[in-house]
Amino acid sequence: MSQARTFPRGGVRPPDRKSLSEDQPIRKACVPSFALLPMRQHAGEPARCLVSPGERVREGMLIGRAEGPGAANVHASVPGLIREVLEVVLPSGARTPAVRIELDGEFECTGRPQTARNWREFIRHELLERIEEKGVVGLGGGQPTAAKLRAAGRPQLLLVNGVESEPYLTADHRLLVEKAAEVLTGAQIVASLFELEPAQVLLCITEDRRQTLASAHGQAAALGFRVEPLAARYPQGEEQQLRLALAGGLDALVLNVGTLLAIYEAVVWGTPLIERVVTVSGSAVRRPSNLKARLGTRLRELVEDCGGLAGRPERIVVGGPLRGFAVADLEAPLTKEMAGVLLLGRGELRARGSGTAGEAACIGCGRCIEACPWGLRPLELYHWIREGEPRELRRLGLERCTECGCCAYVCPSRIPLVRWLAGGRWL
Amino acid sequence: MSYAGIILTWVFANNLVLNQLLGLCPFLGVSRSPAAALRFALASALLMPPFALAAWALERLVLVPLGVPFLQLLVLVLLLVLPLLVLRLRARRPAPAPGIGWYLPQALSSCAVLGVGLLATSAGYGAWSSLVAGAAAAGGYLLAVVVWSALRERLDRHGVPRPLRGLPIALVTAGLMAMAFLAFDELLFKNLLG
Amino acid sequence: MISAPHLHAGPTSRRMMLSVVVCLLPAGLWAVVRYGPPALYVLLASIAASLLTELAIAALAFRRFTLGDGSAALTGLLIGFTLPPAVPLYVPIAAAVFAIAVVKMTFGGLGRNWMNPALGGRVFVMFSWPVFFHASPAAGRADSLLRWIWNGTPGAIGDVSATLLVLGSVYLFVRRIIRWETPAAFIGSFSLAVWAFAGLPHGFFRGDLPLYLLTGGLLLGALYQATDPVTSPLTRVGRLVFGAGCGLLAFLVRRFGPYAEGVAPAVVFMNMLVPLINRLTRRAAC
Amino acid sequence: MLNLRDNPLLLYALGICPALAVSTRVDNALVMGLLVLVVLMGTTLVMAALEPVLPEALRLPLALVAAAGLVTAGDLFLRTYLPGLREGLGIYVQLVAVNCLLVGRTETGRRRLSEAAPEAFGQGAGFCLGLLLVALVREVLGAGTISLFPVGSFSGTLRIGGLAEQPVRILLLAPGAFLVLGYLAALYNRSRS
Repeated sequence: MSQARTFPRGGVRPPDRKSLSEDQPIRKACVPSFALLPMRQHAGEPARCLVSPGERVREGMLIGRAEGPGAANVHASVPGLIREVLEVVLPSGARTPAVRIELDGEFECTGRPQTARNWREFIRHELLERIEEKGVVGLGGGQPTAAKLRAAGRPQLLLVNGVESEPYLTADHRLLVEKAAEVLTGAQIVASLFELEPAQVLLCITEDRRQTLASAHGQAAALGFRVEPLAARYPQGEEQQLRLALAGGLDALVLNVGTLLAIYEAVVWGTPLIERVVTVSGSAVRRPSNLKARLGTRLRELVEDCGGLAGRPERIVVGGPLRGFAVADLEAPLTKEMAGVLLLGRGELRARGSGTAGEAACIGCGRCIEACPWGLRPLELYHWIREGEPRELRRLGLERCTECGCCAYVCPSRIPLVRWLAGGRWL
Repeated sequence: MSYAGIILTWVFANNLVLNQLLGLCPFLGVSRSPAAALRFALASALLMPPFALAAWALERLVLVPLGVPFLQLLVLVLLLVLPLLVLRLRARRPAPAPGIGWYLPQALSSCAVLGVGLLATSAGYGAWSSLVAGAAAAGGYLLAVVVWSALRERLDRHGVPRPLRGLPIALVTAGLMAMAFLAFDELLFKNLLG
Repeated sequence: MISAPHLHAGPTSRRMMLSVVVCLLPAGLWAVVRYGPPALYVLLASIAASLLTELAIAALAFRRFTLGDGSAALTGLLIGFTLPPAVPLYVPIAAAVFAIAVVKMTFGGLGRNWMNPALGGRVFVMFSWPVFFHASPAAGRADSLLRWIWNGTPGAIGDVSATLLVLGSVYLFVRRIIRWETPAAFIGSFSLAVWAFAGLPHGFFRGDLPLYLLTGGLLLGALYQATDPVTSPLTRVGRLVFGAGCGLLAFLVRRFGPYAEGVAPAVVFMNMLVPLINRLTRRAAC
Repeated sequence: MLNLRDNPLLLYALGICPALAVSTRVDNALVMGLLVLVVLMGTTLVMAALEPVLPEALRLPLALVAAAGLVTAGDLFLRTYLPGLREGLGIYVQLVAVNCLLVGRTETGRRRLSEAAPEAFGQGAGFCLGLLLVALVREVLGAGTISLFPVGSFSGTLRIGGLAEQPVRILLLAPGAFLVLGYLAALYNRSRS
């Protein structure tokens, strides 16, 4: 097997702490009594709400039409009565209209025999149409998949991104263990969209998980796909870092494992994106597990599904520990781009015995420069932002920052560099 | 003193800015952009060696034989002023882009250039020594300006407490720079060169 | 608003400062044992003066309490280490006040100064009261290597035991609190210069290396003072150049200057060049 | 009229080239400050007198030559009456001729005599005051003495007990000049805002 490949510079090696939920098979979460579906579960503008309070909706029915760039359709994840349309604040801080559906009536999609369609019959246009209509978005970054595929031009490589380099998160890992066939079929669908040879499709997994993913590995080889082991470094799982590690100049399309599964279900079974696998983990939850839950389920219900809290969590994080958002309560609903719900205990905010402390002055140690995968100088950017000098920020290349968090992760003065650098864009 | 001794002394021990405290106005010109400050320093530096040689020539060949050493200042200032006069009279249209040429008149009037001439003559250097001393002084001046422009970028970036911004922090930084130069005095170079 | 990332690695800057202080304590204790109470008074005076000065300025000028970051205590300790034990108490106090007030707080406090405060204070007193810092004739040949290692020469307090200083620094290297590039280049270039030029009047390549290495505050300067992250370059190449410069200048001042110790002026001079080094090594990766 | 508000020395560091170096003794500073004041006033008078006949291009060159003449005169005066002190000032006396304050004034200062003279006096006096302040701080801390002019029985220098034996000698060197002026300028900024 070829030596593990990786991106050229920077990056950090956080403790992966995936052992908490790595071996837990994907479990179906119980259906919520109330589903709160935000109109904005993607990168772009909120979708236009098509329903009003009092209407009845069927499971999988379209309740929000995508409008404008970066928007995607939103479907009802449970059948029932629209109780109200209200404004909610998402964990990311964005305000968006949302629909509250009270569970009522029988399920039409789940538990009923579905007719599988042979995806090879569809022509390219129909495939894209079907993906877009079913509201499929990238489960990593929330970008509408149909738009991404249309804008991909003529890629020479398709990278199946199973790296998942953020600690705690094991959803993609479990998908590769249990649903490798469906994921790889999704990859075949996308490969057919761009007439790619099987050899041009790469399954990207980290080197240390090659044994546990032996079955997926075998199935990929059977289909003629290549398997590329990558170093377990953060942010290897990000699109650009994968291209830097593997593409070597070729034009590569990167798709997350969860997204490919959604594509498969949308194209073959016609089911809209109303469910996703989410990792509920951390020392403050009694039984960390990977739940296949309905979108709109409250985080509180997800945690109760995992045996409830085991002591007061120090911090609740939605998404990964390095890029996720801290939330004050568990009222937020599950949305398309949430990969994890982490209830972190006292000791978990530190990696390997480093102290937690308030923000101190920058001592110019240069660790953030070594950690930055883009070769930027976070401390110089930080100082110029504090002094308010946009001209210097352009000269130093602030626009190349992808807010991966490596600089803030290694900063001994615990300066929230990501917040400062993100703020710097508005100068 | 050997030429090497002169060079080391005039670049480090008697650094024009940080030891003799000459040419401070342009050096501390905090309002200037770094590029303008560097060009101005280069203009001054280019003038120093010829001016030092001219000062020596005037002293040895004109003033002393004529027995009017006290006219040295007037003659040197006239020497400074002539090119200034020519430039000003000939400059019909407004000054071109601020290249080195544009800075020449202002450089002429800075006490760094006149200072070098006076220092060279008062130190009793010969013709070649004056030229070398002028060049070394120019080198020391440029060294100080280049190091100072990098330091100032760091000060601007880090943000200095409110009342110290601008001139005060420039002076304090120059003070600490001068302190760093203190250890490299003439005694050290005399021992070094044996 | 608590922002990502929610996970951090490596020691905090406060813990780093305190670790350096702890690593210096053995050498400090041994110096007090070796030189008796005068050394203790000097150390206490410089630490107390540093803490009080920072407390006063932080409270009056910045309305903040900044003693928690441990940098004032470290500066006080380092100042004490560079001074001879029998020096009158106004010297450590003046050095500490200058170091904290002028070199550090004037520029805005921890992280904003461009010169190492302890060495700035040391150079300040060195040129204000040179009589205490002239090379004493007693610093003759190093007769037995063992004696140097354990009880040092009548130089500065910090020179008392090279072994304790080096042992202390091992922990700091392992925890990556200090980087190897600067000390390696510093000691390397210094030893090279000593070996080649130290015996100059009698001829090349006859330098007395052990004497120069174990006295004159070299180890203290190279391991604990030149490695101050605030005032050393950001990139590896920069730190190597910085260390080499420190080594050469330290040798120059030590061998040809009238002073017993050349490390402080050398490192202070190189601190002045650090922003220039950072600008020239902008391309370098780390 | 006589505005001491914006002190040229402390605010824009104008004209500190010759002054800072000699501000190690109070008497030096006094003499240098007065010399600059005299030269400034003299040059202003000359320039104002020749104002109507003077083409624009000749203003700066003529101002410099006039200043050089005045400085040479002042130099001869000092050599005869205060030879010891003059020796201490070294080449910095001649440098007053190209003093940045002077150059700055001829480029930007007001032209008519009624306005130029008071402005020149104001700036000269401000400069002199600033210089005296710097010299006082440097000499007291740096040498532990205050040296003035010997008058009758008064020997000319006041010794300050404690400091005189072990003064902070670095303040007499170049770093001291920068640091003292720097902190005075900071205090000045603070008092103005």
